[in-house]
Amino acid sequence: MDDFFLGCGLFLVGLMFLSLYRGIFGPTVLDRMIGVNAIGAKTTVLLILIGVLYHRLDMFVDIALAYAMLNFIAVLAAARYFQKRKGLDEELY
Amino acid sequence: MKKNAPEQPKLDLPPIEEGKGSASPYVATFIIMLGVWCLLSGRFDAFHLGLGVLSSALVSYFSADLLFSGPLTGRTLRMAFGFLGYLPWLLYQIMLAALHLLYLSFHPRMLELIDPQVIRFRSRLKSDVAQVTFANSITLTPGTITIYVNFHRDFSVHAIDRFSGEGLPGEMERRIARAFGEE
Amino acid sequence: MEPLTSLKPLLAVLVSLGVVPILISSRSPNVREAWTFGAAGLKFLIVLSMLPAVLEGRELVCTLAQVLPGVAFRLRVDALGMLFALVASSLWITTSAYSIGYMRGLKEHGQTRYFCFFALALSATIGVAFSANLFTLYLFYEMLSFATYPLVTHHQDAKARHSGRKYLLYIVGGSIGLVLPAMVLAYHLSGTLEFSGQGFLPHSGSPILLGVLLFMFLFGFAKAAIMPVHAWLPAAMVAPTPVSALLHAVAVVKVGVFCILRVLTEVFGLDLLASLHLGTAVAYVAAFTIIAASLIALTQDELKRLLAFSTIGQLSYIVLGAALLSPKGLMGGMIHIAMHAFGKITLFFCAGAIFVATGKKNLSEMAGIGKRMPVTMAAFFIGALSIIGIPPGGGFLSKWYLVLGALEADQFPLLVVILVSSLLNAAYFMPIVYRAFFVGSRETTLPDTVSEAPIFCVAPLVVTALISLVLFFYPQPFLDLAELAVQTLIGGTGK
Amino acid sequence: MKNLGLLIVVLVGAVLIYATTDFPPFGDPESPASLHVSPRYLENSLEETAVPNVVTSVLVDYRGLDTMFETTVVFAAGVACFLLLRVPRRRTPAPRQYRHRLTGLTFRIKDGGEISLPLQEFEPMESIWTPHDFIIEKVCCYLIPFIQLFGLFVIAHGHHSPGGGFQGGVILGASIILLSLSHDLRTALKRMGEKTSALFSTFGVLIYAGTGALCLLLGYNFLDYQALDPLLPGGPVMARYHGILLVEVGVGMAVMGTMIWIFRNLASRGRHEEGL
Amino acid sequence: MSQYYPALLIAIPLLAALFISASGWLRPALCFPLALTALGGSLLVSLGLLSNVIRGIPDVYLFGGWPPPWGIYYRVDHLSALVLAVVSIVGFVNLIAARPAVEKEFPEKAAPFYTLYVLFVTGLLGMVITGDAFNLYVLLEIAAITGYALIALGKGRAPLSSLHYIFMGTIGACFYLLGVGYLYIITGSLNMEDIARLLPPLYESKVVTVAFVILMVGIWLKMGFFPLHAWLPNAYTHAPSPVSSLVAPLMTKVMVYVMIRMVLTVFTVDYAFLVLKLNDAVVWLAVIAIVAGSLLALAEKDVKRMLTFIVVAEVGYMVGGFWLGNRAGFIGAVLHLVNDALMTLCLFLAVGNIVYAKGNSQWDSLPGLFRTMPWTMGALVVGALSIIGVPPTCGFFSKWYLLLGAIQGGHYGFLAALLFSSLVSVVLFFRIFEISYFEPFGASHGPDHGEDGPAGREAPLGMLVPLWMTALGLVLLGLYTGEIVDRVIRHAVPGMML
Amino acid sequence: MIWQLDLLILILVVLCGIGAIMIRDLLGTAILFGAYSFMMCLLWAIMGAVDVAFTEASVGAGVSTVFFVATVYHTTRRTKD
Amino acid sequence: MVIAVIVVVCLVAGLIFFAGGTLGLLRFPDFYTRLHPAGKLDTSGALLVLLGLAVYQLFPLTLGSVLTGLKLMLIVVFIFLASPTATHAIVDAGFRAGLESWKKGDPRR
Amino acid sequence: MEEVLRLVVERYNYWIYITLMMIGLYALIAKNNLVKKIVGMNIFQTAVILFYVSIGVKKGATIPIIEHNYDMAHQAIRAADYVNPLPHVLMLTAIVVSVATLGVALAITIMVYHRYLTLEEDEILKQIRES
Repeated sequence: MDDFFLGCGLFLVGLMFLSLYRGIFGPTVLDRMIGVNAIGAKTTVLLILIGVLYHRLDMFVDIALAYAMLNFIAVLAAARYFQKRKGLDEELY
Repeated sequence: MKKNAPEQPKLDLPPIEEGKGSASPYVATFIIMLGVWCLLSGRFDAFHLGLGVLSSALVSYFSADLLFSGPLTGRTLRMAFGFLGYLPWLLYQIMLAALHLLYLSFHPRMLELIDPQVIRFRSRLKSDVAQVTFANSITLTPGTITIYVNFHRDFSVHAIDRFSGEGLPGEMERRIARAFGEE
Repeated sequence: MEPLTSLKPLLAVLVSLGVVPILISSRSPNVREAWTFGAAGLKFLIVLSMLPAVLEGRELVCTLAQVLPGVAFRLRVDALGMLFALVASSLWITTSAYSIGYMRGLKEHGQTRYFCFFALALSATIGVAFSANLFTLYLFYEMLSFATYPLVTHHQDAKARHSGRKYLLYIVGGSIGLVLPAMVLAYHLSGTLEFSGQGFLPHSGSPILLGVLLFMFLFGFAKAAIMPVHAWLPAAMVAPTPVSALLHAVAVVKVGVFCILRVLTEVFGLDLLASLHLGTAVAYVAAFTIIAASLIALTQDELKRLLAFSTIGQLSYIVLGAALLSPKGLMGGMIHIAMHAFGKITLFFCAGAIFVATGKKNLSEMAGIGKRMPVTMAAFFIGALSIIGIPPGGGFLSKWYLVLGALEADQFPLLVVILVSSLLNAAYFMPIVYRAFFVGSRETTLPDTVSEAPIFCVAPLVVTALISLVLFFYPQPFLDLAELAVQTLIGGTGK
Repeated sequence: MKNLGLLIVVLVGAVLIYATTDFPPFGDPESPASLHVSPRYLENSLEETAVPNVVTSVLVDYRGLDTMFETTVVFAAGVACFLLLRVPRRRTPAPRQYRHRLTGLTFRIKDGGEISLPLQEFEPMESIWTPHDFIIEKVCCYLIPFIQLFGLFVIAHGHHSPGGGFQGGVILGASIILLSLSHDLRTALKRMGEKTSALFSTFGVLIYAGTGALCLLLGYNFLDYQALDPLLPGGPVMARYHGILLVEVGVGMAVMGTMIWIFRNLASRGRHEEGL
Repeated sequence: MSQYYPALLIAIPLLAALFISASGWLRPALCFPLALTALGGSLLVSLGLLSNVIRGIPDVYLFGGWPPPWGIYYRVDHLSALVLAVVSIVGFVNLIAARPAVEKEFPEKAAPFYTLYVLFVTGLLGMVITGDAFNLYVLLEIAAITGYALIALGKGRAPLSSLHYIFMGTIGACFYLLGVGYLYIITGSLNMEDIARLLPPLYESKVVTVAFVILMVGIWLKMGFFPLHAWLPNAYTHAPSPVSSLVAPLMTKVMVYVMIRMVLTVFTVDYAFLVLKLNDAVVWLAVIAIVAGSLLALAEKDVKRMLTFIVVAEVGYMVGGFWLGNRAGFIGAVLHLVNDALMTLCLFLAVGNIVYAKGNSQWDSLPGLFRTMPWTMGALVVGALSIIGVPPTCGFFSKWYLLLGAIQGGHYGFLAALLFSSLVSVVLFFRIFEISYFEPFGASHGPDHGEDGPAGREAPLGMLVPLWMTALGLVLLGLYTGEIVDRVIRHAVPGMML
Repeated sequence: MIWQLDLLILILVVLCGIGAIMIRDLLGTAILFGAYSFMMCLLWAIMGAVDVAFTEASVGAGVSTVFFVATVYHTTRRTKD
Repeated sequence: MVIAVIVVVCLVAGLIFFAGGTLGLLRFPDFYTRLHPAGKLDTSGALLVLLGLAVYQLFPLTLGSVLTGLKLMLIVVFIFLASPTATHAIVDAGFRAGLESWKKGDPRR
Repeated sequence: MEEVLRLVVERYNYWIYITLMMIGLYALIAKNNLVKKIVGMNIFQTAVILFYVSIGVKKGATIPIIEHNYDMAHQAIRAADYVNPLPHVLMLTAIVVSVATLGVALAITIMVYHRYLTLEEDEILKQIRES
């Protein structure tokens, strides 16, 4: 079973690579935000998977929980940037 | 620090401190928090439970008014149950629409299928909670994203194709209205 | 004889140092000058009170702090130091009096500062005289350098700034760039800096190193104005005359020479110098300076510059005397410290008095001045006699010993140098005196209103001129001291 | 600069890589680092402090001094941001503002002042303008209490699971930051004033250092929680356990207060008006 | 009581800093007295430690009661006690002098200022006394962060300079941390003496060599050793004057101490001087540092900025002196550490007074200062003499030992550099004195010409008293050099160098 | 330690790092720096350093990215490199 | 065994959702359309994976494992609360920033 | 060759940490924008943390939270079963320090920006030179 989970984890990491493409090359900042947000979602799951692989899930679940809660804040802050400074498209993307 | 801040223009913020004066939000928050604490903690000796009580009390002292913006009534409880009843349908919808989106993103000629558009409509939901639930449900069901909601409850929704946007407001709004007792 | 432990040397140093805060705080000029006088007198008395013990052949020692292993901050009074201190402290009194007359006469600014730094400079001079080791010597030497800077640049104008720079460049550059490493080297070689009669440098050191060391000291103590490093001295003549007087007759230059004497006799030791033939080398450097300085002096028109070059030459006599490494030569050098001091200070006082009275600096403008200021010019004559070394002047004695020393050391070329330079001295002094007195009244460019300078100016120069004379007839204390010093150096084989 | 940077980077990298070859292999259980000091912590932590999370026991007890200073570093950073950015509040009425279209700079014009720049490059701005987005506000209202509870949970359970004062403190601070992001800085300031957060951060460190000093007063060494035995139930080992908790609470308070403090000063550039 | 000194040394200022911060919100008037009490207390404690050490009572303090390799412990020996005393004296004296400037420049921010001030001193004290390599890093960061903030408080270019300082300082601190990590990976210990015990069999390992190099580079970055000094002049120049007179004397000196501590205690002298044989190279680096520092100082037209370059040169003195690897050099380096802290304090305090009165320390504002601010300039002269190395002041003695060490070690390049820098210092300072002495109206003779002179007043007494305390301290320190060397430094000389 | 994941994530970390300093937009830099800290968090978790992972998670997600965005908000997004 | 099958099915389904989300993120033509898969397929995927893992770790069935399972569900709840809000915030930001929407027939951006 | 390969493979973590550190260092030295430099600084710090955490790893060990029965009756604990906790402790401190540094650095960046209205170092220096 562990090998399966490991495979899942590796698959997720592979998906993270793809998301990172958006993160780095996304034409606008907002695309980058989406990419990073997607990475964040996968990170949460991956943390749990690592916990399962370590057979100490009860210890990792807290981290994932914290992550799920806090990941939101960064995105919100970045979004606030645009909400408050409308018309920023005149700036360089 | 000096106390006299400059004159501020009045803001149309929703009043936050309505819950003050009534003890029920505090109690309810305390109970919910204690429940969550037990879930989180998993240790039920006196020491940790004591800490839990302390923490829950602290949280309810600090932010009960965030959780409940008014005094608790029977309606609040009914709304909670209504919401729970609404969830399975929502999950079903999410899965259904997710499959649709999945189909879209794996489709080789995806560009021909999608047709992004913005749908605007006015909701008949009254309470904030209901509107938030509605907005988030729209966002969660793939294919549609709530762009913004203004004071007049005008929803702007971005739909990825015609199919996703068809059902709005439709059944979802009705179910939410029923769940929150606004029918 | 074991040394006496006594606080007197320290006191002698501290008297003028201690008077500085009082000077700064007092507002009234009279109080200030009274304190200056008091301190000068007190200092002289303290120095004098140590004289009997020193004459008995004892040394007074005062250790203040052990600053480095083998090196203490220590004061010691021996015969040579006593000689120098006596000269310096006695001249402080007269110079103070003269300063008052001069400064008030010219209404100079910053008199408080002037007197403060004057006191500091004297303190440092006595410190140099009484220092028991190279470190203490260096300490006071540096203190003197920095204390005299504001005196040299007293006028605070562009010229003063220029000569101040030159002064510092030579003096401080020499002391930090040459003396300091030389000191460290010496310490490295011997592990101590304490003066001793036989010198403390080990004889086993490499001759080249020791030679380099010697010349580092020689040119490092740039105050002695040995020829390549003499240029600061004429430049420093921009200072007010009392300063020049003290600087060039007593404090600064004598300190330099005194330091070199100490280094030659008590750092290297006569034996070491003799064995390495370093003495001769030094002597020839000094001889060159003597001749060259006298020749330059012949061409000068400004009185003070002439005196400056004369000083350069005279100082090298002292170095020469020591470098002869013979007892008589040493004695001659030591006595010359005193003789030249009194003679030269008289000359400077005269120059200052003339400036106060007439505002003239150049020789060409002084024709006939002897008739207007007879006392001053008479004193000038006596001073000049002393410097040249003609009998009624005290300078004769020192030159006599120098000549004897040169003979003793079988250095005929040096003998010739001494004699020739005496002739040159006469050649540049005598015309001045001649033109002052024996010139027709129509050649005089001086206005008729000119008369003697204020009493505060004239009295000191008269006193110093008289002392110069007296020293010829009664040079006993200085002779005794020098003899004692030479005895301790040579070990009683002096006579 | 670029070439110089590359050169330095290559040089330093080469030196570091050169040393790598002598490292024990990655993950080697026999490496010196695993054999010398740390085994004692692992083997004795439970006995000596009753804390199964060895990281916590080492962090707060065995190497408690480091942690005290670490908290002080955070505190110092808070004070530093305050010192550098905080602007004392002005009494003048709210100024008009213009924003430069190209650079996004905001110009503030005092009352009665005139703008003499070409106006088409500027657009007027309200001095406080926050988009009212009640979806975000509402959701954050529901989230924040849970985040706070979770933060407290993390502080309290640092002994048994990962976490502890620092993490909990950051989470608590983040909850307030979330509040000021979702609503407005003023709303958050009403809930927790500047003075409160500053005092939180001060007293948090004070709890830590004070516990240490208390141990000193009780006759033991600084930060030797065993000294708290007479004050706390359960014997010397449990005294350590509880002492650790006490200190963790202090750390949590300090970190929470400081994070909020720093955020506010950064987000509003020391003006505490509108915020991010 | 005396066994608690090491803990008290840290606890008093730390707690006080917290109280200051709190009182800033509650009772602002209490801030300065609290800070004064705290630093006074730690001054007393550090003097107590010094006297303990002199009397031969070794002080080891176990924090949390855990024995050394596991817990953190503080160790006081002769070297650290001496540096502790210096740090706390400088901190204390400068605090007194800081008050008028603080009240003039940023009165409303006094509380955070004093908090950071006291924390800075705490960090430095801790760095000196700690016996744990990692603990040192944390304390280093305390000192660094407070330092960054304090420096950034200045006017003009200060924030940018501070930012550069942050970058460089962080690289330095990270290199230090990395070096400690390299030691840890190979020994498994963080305690300095424990590492020293474990290291000898590992001397051949490349890891140790690289750890040493990284550590040294990190520490040199922090102290501003010549090629890595670029951040230093700007940061110290643009900082507010009470800050530059705090940071400039202490930060570099303490980092020199850390270097000495690392070499002595962790790597041991044998390794540093016999196995690695880096000493010649480092001394030549120091020579370059001294010469370059002096020459760069010549180009400046601002007294404060000039002083910062002198600091760069002085760092070269200490590093070079230590790496000479002989007894005299070691004593010289340590002695110079002590002396230079006070010298720089004196000079920066004097410049602080000038800035207080004139607004800046450019050469334009100097003329006439000897008349308007005689006391300040007097102290400046004393400090300058000490930097130049004129005997009764302490600067001479450390220079003496350094010269002696250079001669004994046969490093004539270092000797020449020392003399060169002394001569350059003469030029540097006498240029200043000339400008401030030769007033623009010097030609006029008269009893007094005070009316038409440039306006200016002497700095307040609160700034003059500490300044003169320092200036007199320079002389006293010079006279007591023998005592210090004999009682303290001599015992710190490692056996190999004897 | 799970070395397969470890290695992959390490590569991701490096990519994130390079990306963060190469992007010509400071807001993007801030956001990518957030992603960088996610990766770091994962890395610590994989190596068994749960506490460090927890700290990195809370700090990276909750605080440091927000600080960056706040700074960029008050300064500018423009950058030349 | 049944459990294993459930777990595997859940995980695989979740991973497919994730894959679809990422693929969509890469393939969709503009910012608004990209949000759809990224914001929500990931949410569903997370739901499924976490559900599977929660089921997996329920055995052996103890109080601790039940609580851990519930915690996992709590994570899901948070994701379901936060993720749409975040999506909403981003799309709002995009609208306010004035980002042009992709129209049918435009080239991909 | 095989030897070299083994050297690399056995220590890949350390190689990556060096890579990361060099990225940070390069950004710190060569980048022109202050915020970029700060990011580089943080990457640099994280690299050190990565190095430390890598030290602590043991093959086949679990996280350093001791599994024990709740009644405290535990059997002897084998240190080899658990990851080395000490580097984690140190790195917790280091992370906190880096956050604190980050805060101060950003605060100063804001100050710099509002003084010069740009974040590009060369532009700032140009302004300083011109004034």
